[in-house]
Amino acid sequence: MLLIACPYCGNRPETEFRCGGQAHIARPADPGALSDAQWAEYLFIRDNPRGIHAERWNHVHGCGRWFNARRDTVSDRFLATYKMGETPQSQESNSILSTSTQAEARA
Amino acid sequence: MLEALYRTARALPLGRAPASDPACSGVQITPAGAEARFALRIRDAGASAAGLPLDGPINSVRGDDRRWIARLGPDEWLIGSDEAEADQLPAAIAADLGERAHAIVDVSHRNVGIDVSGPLAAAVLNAGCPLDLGDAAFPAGSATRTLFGKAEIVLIRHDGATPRYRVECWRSFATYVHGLLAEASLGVGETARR
Amino acid sequence: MRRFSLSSLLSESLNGHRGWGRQWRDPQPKPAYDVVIVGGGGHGLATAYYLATVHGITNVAVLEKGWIGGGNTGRNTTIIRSNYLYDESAALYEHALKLWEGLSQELNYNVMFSQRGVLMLAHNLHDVQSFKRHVYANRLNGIDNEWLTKEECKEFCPPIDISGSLRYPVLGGALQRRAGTARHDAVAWGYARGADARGVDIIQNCEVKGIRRDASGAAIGVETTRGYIGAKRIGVVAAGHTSTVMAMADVRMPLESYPLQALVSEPVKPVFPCVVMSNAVHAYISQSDKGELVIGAGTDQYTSYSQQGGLHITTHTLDAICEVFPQFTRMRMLRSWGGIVDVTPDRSPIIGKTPVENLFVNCGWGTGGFKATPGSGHVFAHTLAKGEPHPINAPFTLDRFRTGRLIDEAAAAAVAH
Amino acid sequence: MAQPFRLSRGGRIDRSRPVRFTFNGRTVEGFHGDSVASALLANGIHLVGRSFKYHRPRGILSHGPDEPSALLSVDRGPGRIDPNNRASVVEARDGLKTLSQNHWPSLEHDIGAVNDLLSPVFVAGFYYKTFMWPRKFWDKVYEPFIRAAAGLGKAPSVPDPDRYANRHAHCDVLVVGAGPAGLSAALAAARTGKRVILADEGPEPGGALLHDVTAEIDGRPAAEWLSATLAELDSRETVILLPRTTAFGYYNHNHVALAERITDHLPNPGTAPRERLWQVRAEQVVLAGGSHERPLVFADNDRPGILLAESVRVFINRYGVAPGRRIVFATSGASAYAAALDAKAAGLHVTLVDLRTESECGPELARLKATGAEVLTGHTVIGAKGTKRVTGLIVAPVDRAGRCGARRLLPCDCVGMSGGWTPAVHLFSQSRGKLAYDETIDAFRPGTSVQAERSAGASRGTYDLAGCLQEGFAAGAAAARSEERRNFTASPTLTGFRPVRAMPTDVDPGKVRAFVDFQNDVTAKDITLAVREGFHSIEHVKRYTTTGMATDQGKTSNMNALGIVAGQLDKTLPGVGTTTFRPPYTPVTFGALVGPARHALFDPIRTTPIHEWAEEHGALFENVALWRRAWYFPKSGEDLHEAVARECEAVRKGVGIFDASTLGKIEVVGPDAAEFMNRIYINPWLKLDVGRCRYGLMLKEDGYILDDGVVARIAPDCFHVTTTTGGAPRVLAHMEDYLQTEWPDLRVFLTSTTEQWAVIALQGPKAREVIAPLVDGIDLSPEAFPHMAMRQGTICGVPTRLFRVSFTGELGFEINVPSDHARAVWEAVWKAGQAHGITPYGTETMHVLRAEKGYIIIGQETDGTVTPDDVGLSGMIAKAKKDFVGKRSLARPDVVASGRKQLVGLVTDDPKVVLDEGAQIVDDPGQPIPMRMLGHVTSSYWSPNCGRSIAMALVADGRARQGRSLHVTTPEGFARVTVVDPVFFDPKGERIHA
Repeated sequence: MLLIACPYCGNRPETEFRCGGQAHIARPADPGALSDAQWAEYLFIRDNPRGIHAERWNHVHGCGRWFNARRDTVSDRFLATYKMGETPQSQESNSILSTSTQAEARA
Repeated sequence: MLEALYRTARALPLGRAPASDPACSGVQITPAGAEARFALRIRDAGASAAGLPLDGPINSVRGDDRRWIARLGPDEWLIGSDEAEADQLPAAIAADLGERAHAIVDVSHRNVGIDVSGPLAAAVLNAGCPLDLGDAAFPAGSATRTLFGKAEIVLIRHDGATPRYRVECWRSFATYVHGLLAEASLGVGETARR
Repeated sequence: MRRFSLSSLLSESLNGHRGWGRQWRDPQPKPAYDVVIVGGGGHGLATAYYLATVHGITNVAVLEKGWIGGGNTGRNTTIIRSNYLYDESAALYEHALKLWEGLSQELNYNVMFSQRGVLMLAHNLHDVQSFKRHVYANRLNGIDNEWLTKEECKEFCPPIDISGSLRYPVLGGALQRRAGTARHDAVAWGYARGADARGVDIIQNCEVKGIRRDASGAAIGVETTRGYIGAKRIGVVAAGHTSTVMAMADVRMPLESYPLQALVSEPVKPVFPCVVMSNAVHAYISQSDKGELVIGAGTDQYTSYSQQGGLHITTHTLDAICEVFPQFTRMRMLRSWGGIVDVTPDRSPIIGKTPVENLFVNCGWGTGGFKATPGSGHVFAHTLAKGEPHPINAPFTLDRFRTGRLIDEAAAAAVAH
Repeated sequence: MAQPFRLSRGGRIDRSRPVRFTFNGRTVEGFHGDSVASALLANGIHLVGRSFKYHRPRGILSHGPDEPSALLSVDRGPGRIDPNNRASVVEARDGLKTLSQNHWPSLEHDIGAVNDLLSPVFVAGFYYKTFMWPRKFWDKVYEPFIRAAAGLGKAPSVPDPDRYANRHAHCDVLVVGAGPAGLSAALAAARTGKRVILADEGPEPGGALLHDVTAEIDGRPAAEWLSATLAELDSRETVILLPRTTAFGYYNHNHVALAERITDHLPNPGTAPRERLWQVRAEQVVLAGGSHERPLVFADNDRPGILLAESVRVFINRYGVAPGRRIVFATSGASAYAAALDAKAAGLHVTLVDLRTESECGPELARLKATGAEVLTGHTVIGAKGTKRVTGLIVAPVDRAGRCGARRLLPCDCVGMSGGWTPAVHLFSQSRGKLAYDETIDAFRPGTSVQAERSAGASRGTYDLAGCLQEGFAAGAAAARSEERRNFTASPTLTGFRPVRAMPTDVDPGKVRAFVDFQNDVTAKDITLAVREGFHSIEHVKRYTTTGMATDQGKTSNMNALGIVAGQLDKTLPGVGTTTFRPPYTPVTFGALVGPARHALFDPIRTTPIHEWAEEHGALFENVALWRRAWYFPKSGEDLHEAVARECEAVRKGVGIFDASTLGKIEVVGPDAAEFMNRIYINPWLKLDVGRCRYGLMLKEDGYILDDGVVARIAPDCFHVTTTTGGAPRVLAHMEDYLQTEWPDLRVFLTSTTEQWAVIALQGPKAREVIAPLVDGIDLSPEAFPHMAMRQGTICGVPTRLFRVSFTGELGFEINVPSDHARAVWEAVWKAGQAHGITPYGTETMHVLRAEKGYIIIGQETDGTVTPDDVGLSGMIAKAKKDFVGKRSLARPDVVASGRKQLVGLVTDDPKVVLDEGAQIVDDPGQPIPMRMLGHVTSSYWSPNCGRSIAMALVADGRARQGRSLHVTTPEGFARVTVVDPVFFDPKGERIHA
């Protein structure tokens, strides 16, 4: 069971959380303008990296907040957790943040 | 008047059972009586509303047994009060919050309270609750949503000489939560060291 | 290849078994092959075997970064069945099941395919409806699957508690009698031995680090820890590592890799005659030839390449097992382990072409790939040999995620694979 | 004489407290403090089991959890029988019944031993090579035979009367192992006042100090240090000392699982749980789990009476038991000399055979020789004599090249062997730390830690007492961030050994059976064969030979197996690789892992405020998600169909009452609530008037239906949303996700009110008449309160949100009242309805009534692959909305293509035939298999109101097939049906507006 640092509540056990998959995939502002391939990319294509991964977590049985995390998928070690709209405080943060959710774009 | 009348007739799912210590383990497990509760949601809360502090840290509770407010998240509070206060409280809060967007939802009948107290209360809770309930991590005045076995609860630790906790769960989970508390208290003090 | 038989075994027993040679060679990689298969699990080895036996293509290398069969092939709970709902899935898994039925003889390697029956328990009215839907669909597809009352379930599998005292009482079940289990390692070894005997090079400890492409973008070979190896066609069969390998050719996949856990009990005398799956309580159980109860747990909720999951997954699985089989609480967990399963959005596999010329992929088997091993290898060999999919794997394209022609068994039936 | 092999003095047993238990029916006497193994040995019983494959007689090899052979079935009373208990860790107590396993007809005379004669055939992997012909024989003959032969004990067959407990715990420092290293680590950490948990698998803390009776620490006997240390730990409230507790799993982020065995050693456990699972989240972990001794690999090294050398010492010193009177120690290292010295001191006849030459030995040689014991250095062991008990050891001098000299038979009744030591790195490896091979100790030791963890003492390859104490203290101090440093002095420990794989022998190694894995009957030649057949990775060797796969998980065998493979391949040990250790360290009961989660505590049983009323009125219930819902209310003698027919008619002719409390409810509040609803649902919401309701449908982003439900607008900024019973949690999660992550600018708050409001559905032409006298503040007239409206007022004095909605097609109300008042209101309505023949109905009738009207149920007509158009609801899509969740997916090519399955009604040619739900639909039942299936029946009932069966189905291009005939599978064959519109009753929908 992972130990996850909720940005609002601090370290909490994994069972209080739901993982929401890859982070920073913004819902397109105008889905109707996308080709089928572009829409499929948004819906289904995932990085699935072996290494540093940005992902969404929801502290569903805690404060209820969604937040983002960066985790190494080989060691399962968390490098950072950060609120929606924030940038991670981590050395490894780099190109992966090229896209963001609308929440972050406005933040 | 009618309001007051119907309130007295509330049929609580765990009944109005007296405090019990089914396992003689020194842990009292007591279903709470009829109380009022409100879910308050607001983003830019300010310091207080209707005398209830809104500026406490997340996962803390303020107030006393009669009237308490637990901050469960950045924009979420759970408020408990006597039934007598219930009719005025939402309006008083709303009045203080004014134009700021918020929600106050009556959840008095959604929530069921169970009080758990005694020297081994934390050990009983830790049968299903994965949190660190030690004095440093979860002192009196703490409150949080968490899990108890397969049920979601809100766990509040009150002041007191002996550890005293309030477990709040949704109505239909009360039997399960109460059952698991009772089961956990059975032999909670037994160890392999004898 | 020295043929295995009772007489060869007896004659070797008089000789201290000195006459047995290697079951497969340990060749140096050649500079180039007609087909390079990336991934030496059951699916990859089966692909190589059928390339050689069905299509006569023997200039083939199987590249395995560790030891063959060391991934999900050697980490699964060995359930084999074909009672899938949709025509596409049913055809694929039934194709595999038919191959399983003759596999020991075909490979001259006893893979211990045991048609003990797979019984799926229904615990609520929704399950009943869903299972009947499967039973009827299977009947029209020529696949055996029958509805059992709860009493018939008990008769078929006596350990089941059919009393009403369970949290979710058993209402009945769907039984596929031809389904069962096999010895997972033997499948990899049998295919390896068969492929090797026909000239396929099985190269272990050889990790692919890159996919080389020509000016047109077509794949022409792989960079490995043992040097560059040219290939006319490349088939990626890398299970949980598929996303990583495909990224070497700049192909992004609709895949996520999750830890999947399983466990076994201490061995006991025969007590469990079949496989039981219970979707409502999320568990499946059988007993191995060695006597261990083999129990499948679920995936963790996050992607990971660690082959290690959380304890709560194990405990939840055993909660479920002991709810249906309360007599097993005094049994002991002997060993638990994790695999890495690659899951597609519709939880059906992807078998076929990719946007890169000469690069083919077979992935996305999720938690249910073992049962498909022979069929998967067979149709993927066809795809690699012809450059076009076999009719059975034609629906399992990568493109279905664009068009919306998903094959979502799990959504349709809430059935774990 | 009882206990003939009990030494006259010594041991930590309590000689004043005798215990009696049985072994295969024979009464065995021992003392409090004995293990079953030590008590058996005290009574001279060595033969305790038969091996897995060859049914060879087996005895007790070890004193600890690494025991591979002495596995017993233990009976602790009715329902408390379980197999495969290691005799070495089961504590002897009154009333135990122990039984040996895997033999027939008896332990002494086992027919299965014929396998031993066939052992030349039954080599590693033989079954892969045969049993293939004839093909049918596998299932019928070979496999049942193999299975019957396999397995060890018998599985329990009745439910377990014991309870199991669970405890989540947190600490600053978790110390695993209470030997010298663990104790001193705990001491160092405890002195900081931090929270310490110290767990040890044995019944008594102390580890090796419990049997190292001559050791001294800081100039005093080690026993004094031990009791002083325990007293200090006990004096601290922040320390939890857990004996009989095995740390078995090291998971992510310092989550460590411990199994505490609370009652197995007690004759009268009372109400205490049998075991408790501790799930410890530790800031820091100190691993001090000790080490395991390696057996020597020589011919017939598995004979009863052949033990590990250190175990001989433990039995003598800790239990006061002589495993034999005439003991030969065979070793390649120094530690066995300590055992020999203690055996000698206990008055036993001792000979020691050492593979090492005199020059390789240390001071141990002179010490032992000084006692007068015979020591043969530079000798190998060729083999053992005896079958059910060792009678002698054949030894011979050997030179460094492996050439053996003249054999000599050393008569004996016990052998203590030692092939060196292996650190117990299991938990370190589970923590994902990489192991590092250390040639100086011929073993893998912990390399770099990857979690907040340290190893100390023998588990990291430090075998001398002072070193263990020192390392332990330093690790404990570092873990607790303490500045305290301590130096320990201790009596020297005899350490060091020459690595040996299989012992040199003068016979053909291909012919002898020298066991590596005792339990799985894997011999050195099996491993050699596997390597010859090309299995070179240690994982392949393990899987092909099954070495290390038995219940001891290779604790005694792994290093020997690895060494033999390395030798065969001429590689170093790390060149062959090592296996990754996985939980559990030792087997753990399912019960401990399950804890109290059984029956009503397996999953919560959610019930409504009306549940007891329904029970009192004879309802049968069905499980729907976690809820238990009233299914139907049979009157005496009625079956499901009769009851449902009666309920259905009652609703349409009079009035029915139904508990709809399980419907999910969400209060959507905020200035942007309507905009939010617009984005989440396919329907339009901006113009919905306050006090009006709308049926809403929501999709996942992939375009498939997620959930549905009626929504009422309570205020301009407030919606009362309802969801399906099972869908409530996922709908709330779905809404929160979009609200927080995609549209945080929307000022909207979501609160679950599912359980705040109980819902009493009153349906039927008389519904208004029934409630009219009870309702205050609401004009119930059809004009003032039309269908799909919501009003607030009171009923029986209780505030209500009264919905005029219908899922039956009749005039209907859904009375939302606060849950604690629901039963009172229900009973008032029930009473008021008596005059109108009010009838309670359950979910089955609800299903029939809505099907008569063609209303869909999410999860029945839809299954996660169904779009609004598929179920004929595309008309609900707000055309003006540019976007809503799932809209784009509805335009994908295969979603708009023809041939999709569409919702239709089906009527059977024979109106009495009720189709099976889930039945498949074809055009031509005569076509060959595989048939082309057009769709399936989603709902099917006998409709009393229609006087015939009705069904709903999803059929390819179904709407275009109206009026056409199709064929539907039945248990016997096919039934012919006609495709119709899926509204079977009151097609004009007049009744609902009554």
